[in-house]
Formats: sequence, structure tokens, C-alpha cells
Amino acid sequence: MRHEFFPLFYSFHFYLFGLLAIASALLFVTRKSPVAAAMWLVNVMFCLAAEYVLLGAQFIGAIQVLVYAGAIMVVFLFVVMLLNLGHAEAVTDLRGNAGRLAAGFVGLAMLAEVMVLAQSEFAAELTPKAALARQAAEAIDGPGGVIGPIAAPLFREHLLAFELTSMLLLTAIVGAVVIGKKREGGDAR
Amino acid sequence: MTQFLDGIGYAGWILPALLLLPLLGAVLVVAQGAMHKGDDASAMPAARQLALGIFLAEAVLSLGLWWALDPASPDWYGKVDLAWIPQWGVRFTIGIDGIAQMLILLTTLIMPLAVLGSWTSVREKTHSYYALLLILTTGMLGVFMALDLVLFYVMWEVMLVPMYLIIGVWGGQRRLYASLKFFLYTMVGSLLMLVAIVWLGLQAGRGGPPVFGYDAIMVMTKAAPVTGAMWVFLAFAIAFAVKVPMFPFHTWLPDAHVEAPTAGSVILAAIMLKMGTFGFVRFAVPLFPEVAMHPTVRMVMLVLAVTGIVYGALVALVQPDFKKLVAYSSVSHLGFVMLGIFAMTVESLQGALVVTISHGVSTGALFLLIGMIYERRHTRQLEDFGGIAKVMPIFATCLTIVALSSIGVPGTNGFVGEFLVLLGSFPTQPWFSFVAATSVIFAAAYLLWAVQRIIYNPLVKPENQALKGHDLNWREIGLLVPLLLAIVWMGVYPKPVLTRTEAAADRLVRGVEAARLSTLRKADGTGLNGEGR
Amino acid sequence: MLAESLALSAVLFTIGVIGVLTRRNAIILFMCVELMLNAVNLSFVALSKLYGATGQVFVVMVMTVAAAEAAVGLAIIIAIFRHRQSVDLEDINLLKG
Amino acid sequence: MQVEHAATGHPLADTVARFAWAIPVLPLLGFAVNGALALRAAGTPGPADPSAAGHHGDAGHGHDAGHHGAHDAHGAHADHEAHDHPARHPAAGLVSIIGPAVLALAFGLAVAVFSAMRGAGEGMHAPYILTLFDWLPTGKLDLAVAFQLDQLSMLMILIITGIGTLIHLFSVGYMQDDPGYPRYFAYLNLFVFFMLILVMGASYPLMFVGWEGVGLCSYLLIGFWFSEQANADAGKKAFIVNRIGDFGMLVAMFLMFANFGTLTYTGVAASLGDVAVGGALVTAICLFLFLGATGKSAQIPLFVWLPDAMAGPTPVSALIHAATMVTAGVYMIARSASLFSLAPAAQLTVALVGALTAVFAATIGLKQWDIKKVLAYSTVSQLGYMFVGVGVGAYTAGVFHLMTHAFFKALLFLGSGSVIYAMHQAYHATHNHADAQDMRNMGGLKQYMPVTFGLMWIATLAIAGIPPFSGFFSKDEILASVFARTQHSTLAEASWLGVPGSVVLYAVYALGLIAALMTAIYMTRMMLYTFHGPNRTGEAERGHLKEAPWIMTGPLVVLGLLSAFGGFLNLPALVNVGWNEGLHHWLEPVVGEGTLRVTHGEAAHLSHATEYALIGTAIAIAVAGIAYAFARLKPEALTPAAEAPAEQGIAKTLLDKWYVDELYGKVAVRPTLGLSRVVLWKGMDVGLIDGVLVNGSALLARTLGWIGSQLQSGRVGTYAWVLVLGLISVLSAFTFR
Repeated sequence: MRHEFFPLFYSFHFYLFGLLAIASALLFVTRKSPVAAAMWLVNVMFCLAAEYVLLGAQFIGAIQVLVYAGAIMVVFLFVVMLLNLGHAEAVTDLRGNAGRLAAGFVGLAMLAEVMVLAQSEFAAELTPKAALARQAAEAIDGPGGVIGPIAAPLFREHLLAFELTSMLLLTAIVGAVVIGKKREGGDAR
Repeated sequence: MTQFLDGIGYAGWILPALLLLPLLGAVLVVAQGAMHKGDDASAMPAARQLALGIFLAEAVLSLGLWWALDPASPDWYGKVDLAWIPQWGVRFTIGIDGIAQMLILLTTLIMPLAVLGSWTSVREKTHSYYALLLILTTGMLGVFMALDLVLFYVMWEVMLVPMYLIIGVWGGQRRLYASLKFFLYTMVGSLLMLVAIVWLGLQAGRGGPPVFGYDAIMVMTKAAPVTGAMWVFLAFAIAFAVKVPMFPFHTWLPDAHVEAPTAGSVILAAIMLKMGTFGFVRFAVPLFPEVAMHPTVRMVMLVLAVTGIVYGALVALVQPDFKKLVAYSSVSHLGFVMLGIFAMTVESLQGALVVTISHGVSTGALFLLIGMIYERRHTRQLEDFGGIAKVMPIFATCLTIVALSSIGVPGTNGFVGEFLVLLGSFPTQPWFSFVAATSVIFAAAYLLWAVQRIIYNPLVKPENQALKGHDLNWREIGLLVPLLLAIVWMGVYPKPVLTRTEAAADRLVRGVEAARLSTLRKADGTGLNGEGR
Repeated sequence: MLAESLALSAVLFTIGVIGVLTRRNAIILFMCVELMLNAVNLSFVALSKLYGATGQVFVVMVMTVAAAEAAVGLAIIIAIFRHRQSVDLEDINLLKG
Repeated sequence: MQVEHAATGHPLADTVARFAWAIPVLPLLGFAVNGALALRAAGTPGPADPSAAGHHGDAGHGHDAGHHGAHDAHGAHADHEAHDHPARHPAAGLVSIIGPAVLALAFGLAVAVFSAMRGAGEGMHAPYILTLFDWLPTGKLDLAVAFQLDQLSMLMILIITGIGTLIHLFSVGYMQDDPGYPRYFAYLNLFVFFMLILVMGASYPLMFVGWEGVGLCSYLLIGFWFSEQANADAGKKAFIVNRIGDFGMLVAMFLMFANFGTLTYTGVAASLGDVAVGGALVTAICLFLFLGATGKSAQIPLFVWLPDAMAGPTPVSALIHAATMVTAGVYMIARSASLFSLAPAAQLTVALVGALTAVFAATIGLKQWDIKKVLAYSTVSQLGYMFVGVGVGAYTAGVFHLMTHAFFKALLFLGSGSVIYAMHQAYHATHNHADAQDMRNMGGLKQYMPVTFGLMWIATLAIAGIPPFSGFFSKDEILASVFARTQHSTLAEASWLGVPGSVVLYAVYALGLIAALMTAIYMTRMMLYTFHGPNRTGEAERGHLKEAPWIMTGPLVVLGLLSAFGGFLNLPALVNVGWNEGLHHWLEPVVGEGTLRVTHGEAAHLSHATEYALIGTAIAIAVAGIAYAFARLKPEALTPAAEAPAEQGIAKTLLDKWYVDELYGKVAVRPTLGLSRVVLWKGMDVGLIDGVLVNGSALLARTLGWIGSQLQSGRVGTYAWVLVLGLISVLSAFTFR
């Protein structure tokens, strides 16, 4: 979808989902019960998926919804339900307001530094040369449609990385099973 | 006698022989121990007899030194010079002069007495005990003979380790704390010295392989003052001050003495404390006379020495434990030696040497006596005693004589030493000598009070009364008689000792005077040897 | 749009960090880590418009890693829970130095 | 021991004086033999394994020790003199021969040398130096053990060996039953040896050897019955106070060596040629020498040890604390006459302190009940007189009083010894534990001990200064010489802390008279309470009171003769009966030059009128004192010590010695002990050096280690924080680049 035609629509939705994401992230952090927190995190992920689509990365958006929101958050919820931690308000989860204040201050300090860095001449070196920018733009509009520009590098230059991730996933699965298994005879050492 | 000694080429082999004999002895003792496979009861008599035999042989061997050495000749007697580690320029050079001769004789004569002193008190692991004593002797003799700075440092450490083990294994209750403190104190000091030695060696090597020979370095420091001479002197001074022990560095001595076994504290007091003063007289002062005689350095040293004298005496006044009392009195006596050295006149230096030897004899005898009474009563607290003279008259007589010599009553060796130090230091340092003389009163006070609490006062405690019939046995009397004779002989006729050390003392004083005059002349010109204080 | 998305990514990342620092529940900790990863993905996607699709390849990689990490992490939490009956991070200090 | 003669040309060189070194060596031999006998008999070496002693003393053994211990405690209680159980020491017979014989031989040799010296006549102007061997040959010092025989040392040798022999004989009887008999004689002989070294030494350090040697022997003899805490304390106190005096001597010697380069008498005298009168150096040397003298001769600041020294056996008090040791200070000042004459300020100090001591000790003597304490304070007072004598430069007068005092004070002490011996025999017979030395238990002894009574009266009259007894002549000469020097002498012109010399001398004369008055009073008081009035010892004991055996009263008689006719040795010029001023001529070569320098070259002379006036006042004072005592004191009113009422007011303060001991304790002893225990030992040593530096550095290492370990706390949260903080610091590095 060409964003040049609907600039207003585009930027409005972009800010909408941005703010939604921030709000739900804040709520996610402050919820006491893990289930509520998980729900807000899922919401954040949906907003991000929308952002990806708005940024022209439709495939990533789809993947986001499928993998992140769908798989990982489900596993989280599953584990929460398995260990029935849902109503964990009893444990004062947060680390007392002193800790919270400190964490807040540290976070803001980091944010401020990043913003300052963004404006400083340091950021200038990172801005792309004009030619490179143009070349990236055509790629997206090229033949393979949305998936093409991703599939090419994924399976050509980064094939090895791709295979390694599969190996990684395999070990993760085996690991999870081994760790999660209940030892017969005697509690976990 | 000298013809006989020259006949057997005594000068050539005596010094290495004195060093090697104890080492061989140690090996023998350990081998014998192994044969007994560790059952201590039967092993003890064999071990101590063998050790005593070796120490007596060493003593007889060293007696020749008394006549062999001609005090007047300026060069080293019995000099042996072998290459040891050529790459680093370290040579095995040993030789002695009047001062070292006296201290070596003191060592070789005290050691058999120390072994006899702990004849029955050390009962377990005796083989390793006597082997350590033998190695300790080599270390001590090596320190007195070394004419190569690195050899001196090596012997300094060889002497330290056995003493640490003797205190640590056979000591009293708090022996671990005491031995660790003793070791760390001396080690920190000697590490500084090692740095100084290496610096000197490099300076002497002038770019090439370093030269550590004493004479070479003496020539170098005489020619032009070494850069950083002040720091090198301070490094040496601190290492020796810890060993003396001078005032602020003395806190290891009472603990080490209290916890050491009898032979350990006898050797510690009689010989090992003399390493510090010997170091000053042999290395620190002659090599850097202009720094040693620099007004502020000399003032600091004298102030510490005199504080040590008065402080040691005052604190000894209030000690409940007899061994600690004698330890603090040693701090006071050795303060006299330092006063004698830094007053830098012939009389005060000779006085300092006489105090070193007389302190060795008197305090050695005191510790032996404490050991004897400790074996019988198993306590060192003064108030546990009282009226011992009634039940142990021989012990009481010996203790009185030795206490009087330690106080410095005329007619005993203590008086000769202290009188010469005070007399000699008065012309150059009147006020220091005056303050030091007050310790004469405190010395009488604390020792007489202690002696009174032990042998006089009513005999009321049953444990003391049970000592009846347990007076000193023949071994202990035989052990004390040579010390008592030495006390009276050096008090009445100290001439032989004085003439033997006079030449060496004279050379030292003239060397320091010459250096001081040259620096004064230079001072008028370009300011004190470039350091600019 | 680039500046705004990078800013959004930074804010989300900060919220994730604050969450990690404050929460004591292990699972919520993991979620915060997931949030931080999402923030990073967002900046990747935003920059891929300028530097080409490799950015998005990266995002895929990050997702696989996140998945693996979540799986193993949760397994560990389950093991700890079975032993300690709690997932409060303060109790779990066996690694005390 | 090679014996070369310093001055071979000296007239004494070939006479018997060559063997003068045997005089001190004989008592040394006596000490060696007696000491060996004492040790051999008492000490039997113990078993080979000493540690067996501690724990398993068997019953019988324990019992015996217990019995012996208990018995011993009973046997030697505080002022108990002779032992009551007759087990005489096995070697007693042999020892009682060796001890006195050795001393008698020495006295004989001394008389021979004396006659040789008189024979030498004019040749005797220079002293005869007898060098034995090199002692301290170092650098400039080069000191030899050498004896100096001249008139002064000859006089002292005669006094020491003469009176010493008498006292040794007395002790044979007195100490016969004591188990430590050979040890006693060993110490006594050693004492005489050191005293002879003191007077015969040719240099200050050699004199110092004798000086401290006699201090040592007085320590051993005062604490002879050491199983009694009081005696041992008294001995220790005597030695330490003497040691303070010796410190003064040492410093004086260092000053001399530093400035004159030599320490022999002849050397010092020679190097005094160009020294100005009243110089700071000479005054300092003399003041330090005087500090030494006050320590040894018990003058004002350091006299506290002498009264406590009465804890020793009575013959010891007679020999050491009356006749010989305490006079060492006077001898030393007389010996350094040329030095002192150059320092008028120091001389005035000596005279003033002497006079003050004389009065102060006399006041305390008035109220003492223990007979030996009375005599002790009288000794301190008479020593004050001697110091007045030598202080004003009348060295002959001082030495003359020293000699006469030795006679009558020895007699007084030995007399009191025989009284105490008799009292003790009586108390022993009836197992009574009363104090044998307390005058309140005595009274009316004249009918039981007539000989001692008569001789004690001779001594009392002598000390009071009644002519023709010796005390009158010597005391009068001192007072006369003080009066003569009030005008026209270096002392009169000098000033003492602003006060003109003559005023000081008049004050000294006045104090002298007061002291003489009080001496007469307390001596008569002692005689009244002991010999006159009713007997208070008790009916049962009265039967046992009898005269002491002849071995003890013999020496008393000899001393009685000496103190009666001793005065004729130095009759004043007034009575020109041929050999008057004998002692003055005899000592002239030694002290003459010093005496003349004080009186500007010509001998001090008083007009006959003033001399008669002075003698008159002296006699009047003495008679007044005795009359006052007879009038006021009523011996019959006294009650035995047990029931005697406690003293109050001024009497109590006098009895308690003006609380000087307590003052010294509070001002000097307790603060030093407190300082050294709290501040130095606990504070500095254990606290600062050990606590802060040594253990402190160990603590520092441990705390750093602990802080490090806190980082690995195992809590995941902490790690997260560390990560984020790291991130921020990296970012800030960039932002603030």
C-alpha cells in the first residue's frame, strides 16, 4: 500500500498504535497478577504488529502476530496456569517504592541519554547515504512483492544463520524437555 | 696458639666449616629421626644427644677465632670468595672483623646452652626441633659473615623460617598468632631491604651485570653519593629497626618471647635481636655515612632509641608475665645499643658492642631460668610465685646474680656496657644520654620488684612449698655456671673483649667522620649532595 | 516516520528495563525481556526501510532466539518452582559467592 | 695481676703499702668461703627431670614443707631477731672464725700501712697510686683498676676495718642461732670488700663500683629475713632510692669526662687549674655529686629508705647504716674538695640541705617508739651535721665528726642490739609475741644490764655534745667553722638563689643549734624509757632479763673507750696541749688546698672570745636538752605497747614521719605505675600499635574481602542492576564525550 497516497491516514494510525503500545506496556509493567500482565503484553505485541504493517513490513507483522503473540505468549500463559501463579497478589511483587523510584530514574536517565545521542552529530554518521536509501526503496517495490526482499537475503547470504537458528530451536526444545521433566525418586537435587 | 692455628690454615676453612657443620648436623638428625620412625619416646634422648654433640663441636671449632683474628688488620679475616650466580653478579663472599667475631662466638657458645636448657622441656617431634635449631644456627652465622648483600639477604631469610616454625609448633597457646606476627613483621621489613639491595647492585654494576660485593659497594658509595641514598638508607634502617626492635616496631617481641619454647626465646633474645644492630653497624651506617649522620635522620634515630629505652623500662614495670617483662627489658637494653651507635664516638660504639654481648649473656640466662621454673611450676605469672628462695636456694642465688647483671650493677657485664654507652654518648648527645641514664633507676625497679615477687615474700602457696627438694639439678647448674662466669668475668676484666672490638669501632667512627667532613665541605659549595633536603 | 518509530522503540525498551529492575516474579521478568526484544525488533524494522531487508532478516532471527530463550527459561522456572514452591527471585540465591 | 707502681719514686713504694691491695681482697676471700659454705649446706641439686616437681608432691613431703613453711612463718615474723629453735647452722663454728678473722687481718694490715705512711712523713704529699690491671681501655677513657692510698683513704680504711671487726665479733654472738648464719657473714664480708673498694678507688668509676656494691649488700642484708614481705620491701626500697642517687653520680661522671677528659681524682684535680670559681659546669657537677650523696647518705630528698632499713639485723644497722656506708657521701665530698671549693653555690646547697635534714630528722626522732627507729633518725640527723661541715668547706671538721659519729653511733646501735637480744631471750622463754624493739615494753633495764647501761650513757653524752666526750669536740668544731665562714669567705660572698651567702650561713648555724638541742632531748628520752623508771616487760619475763654474753659486750666496751676519748684526736687550737688539731694536720695534704680556697687563702680564725662564746652556747644547749628531758618525761607513766593509746595531733604526724612516704607514693610511685600501665602499655602498645596498626591492617584486608563478596550475592536482581548501571555509564561516556 503506497503511503504517499494516504499520508494523513498513515501517520494518524502510526501515532495511534504507538501510544496504545506505550500505554499497554506501562500497564503491563505495573500489573500485580502475571495473567493480567501477560494480557497487556499481548496487546503491546498486537500494536507492534500493526506498526510493522504500517512500516511496510507486512511479513514481519504477520510473523509477529503468529510467533510472538501466538506462540510465546501462549507458552507463558500456559506456564502461569500450570504453576497457578495467577493470583500472586499475596507476594509483594514489586521491590518497594525505593527500588521502583530508582528503576524509574535509571530508565529515564537512559532514555534521556539515547535521545540526546539521537540529536548529537554522532547520530549523523549513522544516517544513510542518499544512494543507499533509494536502492532499498526499489527493492521493496520489486518483483517478489513483500516476501521477495526478505526471502532473497534470508536464503542467500544468511543461509548459514538460518540453519543455525534451526539447530538452536532443536536444542532449546530438547533442553526444555529435559529440564522440565520430573525426576523419578527424590526431589530435584 | 696463633702459630698452631696458622699451621692448620685455620683462616682458610674455618668460616665455611662453621656454616656447613650445622647443615650436615641437621641432615644427620633428620636421618636419625627417620630411623626411629617417629615414636617420640625413644627418639628423644638420641636426638638431643646428637644435636648437643654437633653444637659442642661447632663451639670448640669456633673458639679458635678468639686468638686467630688480629684486631688491628683492616682487611677481612678468613675471607672466602666464590662465584655463586654469575649472571646476576652474586658471589658467595664471607669474612669477619672484630665485631662479627664477637657475635659469632656469642652464637656458637649460646647454642649448646640453649639446647641443654630445653633438654627435658621439648618432648614431641624432637628430631625436627633440633634440625631446625641447627639450620637456624647456619642462618645466624651466615648473617654475621656475609660480605655479599644478596648472600646477606638469603641468610637473613634462612634464619627467619626455622624460628617461625619453632615458635609456631612448639610454642604456647597463642603461638600461631605470635609466630605469624613475628614472620610478617620481619618479612615486610626485609622486602624493603631486598629492593634497596637490588638498587644498590644495579648502581654498582653501572649498566653491566650488577655487583653486590660489600667492598665494591663501599667504594662506590665513598666515591660519589648514590642517587636516592636517603631512600636506600631508610629501607635498610626500617628492616633493621624491626629486628632491633626499635620503639614503634617492637610489638612482635613480647608475643614472640611469651609463646616461644625456652630454647626459642633464649636464641631469639641472645642472638637474633643482634641482627638488627649488627645490620646498622655493618651495612646501614658505613655505606651511607652522610645520610646516617644527617641531622634530621640522626635526630629521629636517637629519639626512637631513647624512647625505646625509657618506654621499654616503664612498660616492663607493670607486666604480670615474667617473660613479657624480660622481653620489654630487652627493648630497653637494645635501645642503649642504638643510642651507642648513633652517638658515633669510639667509647659509645664499643659500649654498644659490649651491651650487645652482655645482653645476650644476661637475658639468655634469664630466659633459661624462667624456663627452669616454668618446667616445675607451669606458670609465668609473677603473683603465682613467692618465697622460692626457701625451697630452691640455688635457683634463687642464680636468679639474683643474673638479675643484678641485667640491672647493670658494677662488677657485672651489664654495667660495663651501659656505662660506656652513656659515657661515650654524653659528649655528642648530652640530653639523650641524660634521659637514657634515668632508665638505670627503672631497670632496678622492675627487675628487683619481679625478683622479689618470685624468690622473696612469704612462702604460703602450697604449689611453691611442693618445690622443696626440686632445686636445680646438675644439668641446669652446669648450664648456668658458664653464663655466671661470663657475667662476672666481663664485668671485672672486659679488656680482652674491648681490645678485640676497638679497631673495628675506630675504623667505623673515622669512616663516618671523614664522610661527614667531606659533605660539610661540599655543603658549603653545592648544597648537601644534590638531594636538597 | 523513522524518528518516531525509533523514539517509540526507545520508550518501550526503557519500560522493559524498568520492568526487569522492579519485578521480582521470574515469569514477569521474562515477559519484560520479551518486551525489550520487541522494542529492538521495531527499530530493526524501522531502519530496514533505509538499509534494505537485511533488517527484517534480523528480526526473524531475533524471534527464533526469543522463542528458544522463552522455552528454556520457562523450563528452568518450572524446575525451580518444583524445588522452591516460589518464583520470587529474592529466594533463589544459591549462587551466593 | 701485674702490680706496677705508678710513682716508683714514692716513699711508700717499697714499704708494706705494696700489699695494700690485700686489704680489700681479704674480705672478698671471706665472702667466697662463707658463700660456698652457705650454698653447699642449703642447696642440694634436685632430680634430673624437673617437671616431676609440680604436681605429685607426696603427702609426707608436702606435710614437711607445710610444717617447715608454717614454722618458718612463725619463726621469722616482722622484727623478730634471733631464732628461737636452737638448731645452729652446721658450719656455724667455722664461719664464726673466718668472718671476724678475715677482717681482723685486714685491720692489722691497715695499721701496718698506716704506720708506714706516718713513717714516710714529708714524702706523703702526693698520694700513692697502686695500679692493678686495665679495666676499661677504650678510646680516651683508658681506665685502670687502681688504688689511691693517701691520708683520707687511710683514715677511712682504719675506721671501716676497725669498727667492722668489732661489729663482726658482736654478730658472732648476736646471729649465732640464725639458720642463715653463713649467708649473713658472706654478705657482711662482701659489704666490707665493696666499702674498701669505695674508699680506696683512685677514680670516680671505681669509687662508683664500691658505691653500688655497698648498695647491693645493704639490699641483701636489709632483706636478710626475706620470708617477711616488709623486710623484702625495705630492701628493695633501699636499693631503688640509692639507685636514684647513683643516677646523679653517673651524670656527674659523664659531665666530668665530657669536659675534663679524665675520671681519676688526680686527673680531675689537675684539669681544674683554669676553671673559674662559681662556673656553671663546676656547680652542675657538684650538685649532681651531691644528689648521689643524698641517695647514699640519706639526706632530705632521698632519706626515706634509712628508717625502713632497720628491718635488717641490728649489727647490720650498726655497721652499714651508722658507721660506714652512710658516710660514703661525706667521704666523696671530702675527696672532691677541690671541685666543691670552686662551686660556692653548690656548697651552700650542701650545707643548707644538711642543716634542714638535721632538724627535720631530729623532730621525727622525738616521737618514735621503736628504739632502732630513734637511732636511725638520729643517724640521719648527725649525717646532716657532717654535710654542714663539708658543705661549708671545713672538710676536716666533717670527717672528724664522721669518725666520732662512727664510734658512738656504733656503740648505740650495738647497745640497743644487746638490749633487744636480752628482751628477745626473755620473750622467747615465755613464748610471748610482744615487740622486742618497742621502748614501751622496756623500762628499768639498768638493774638487769648495768654494763650496757653505763656504756650507752657514755655514747648518749657523746652524741649530745657534753665535753670531754668525742661528740662535743667534733660537733663544736663544725658549728665554729660555720660561724667563722659567715664573714670573709667565698661562701659568704656567693649568693644562693638570691639570698646572700652570709644569711644562709647564719641560718645554717641556727638550725645546727636547734638540731643539737633536739638531739640531746630524744637521746635522753630513749635512755629514760629504756633504762630508767619501772620495768614494763612483764613479771614472767623479768626473771630472764640478763646481760648479753661477753662476745657481745666486749666490743661495746672498746667502742665506749673510743667514743669517750676519740675527741682528743683533733683538739681545737684553743687548748694548745702539744698535739692539738691532730686530724687537721693529718688530712692537710688532701683537703688543705680546698679548705683554704674557701677562706681566701689564709686559715679561718676566730677571736678567742667568740670561740669561748660558741663553746659555751654549745654546752649550754646540750645540758638544757638533757635537763628538759629529765624534767618533762615520766617513764613511769608509760603503758606497755599492747595497751598504749594511739597518738594524736603533732605526735601522730611525727610518729608517721610527716607522711613523707605517703607523699612520695602519691606523687611519684603511683603516677609512674599508672602512667606505664594505662597510658603506655594498654594505651600505646596494646591499643595503638597492636590494635590499630598491626591488627588494624589485618582487619582492613578482611573488610575489603567482605565488600567484594557482597557483589556475588546470588540474587539475580543485583546482577540486573549492575548490568543497567554499566550500560548507563557507557552511554554517558558517549553523551559527555
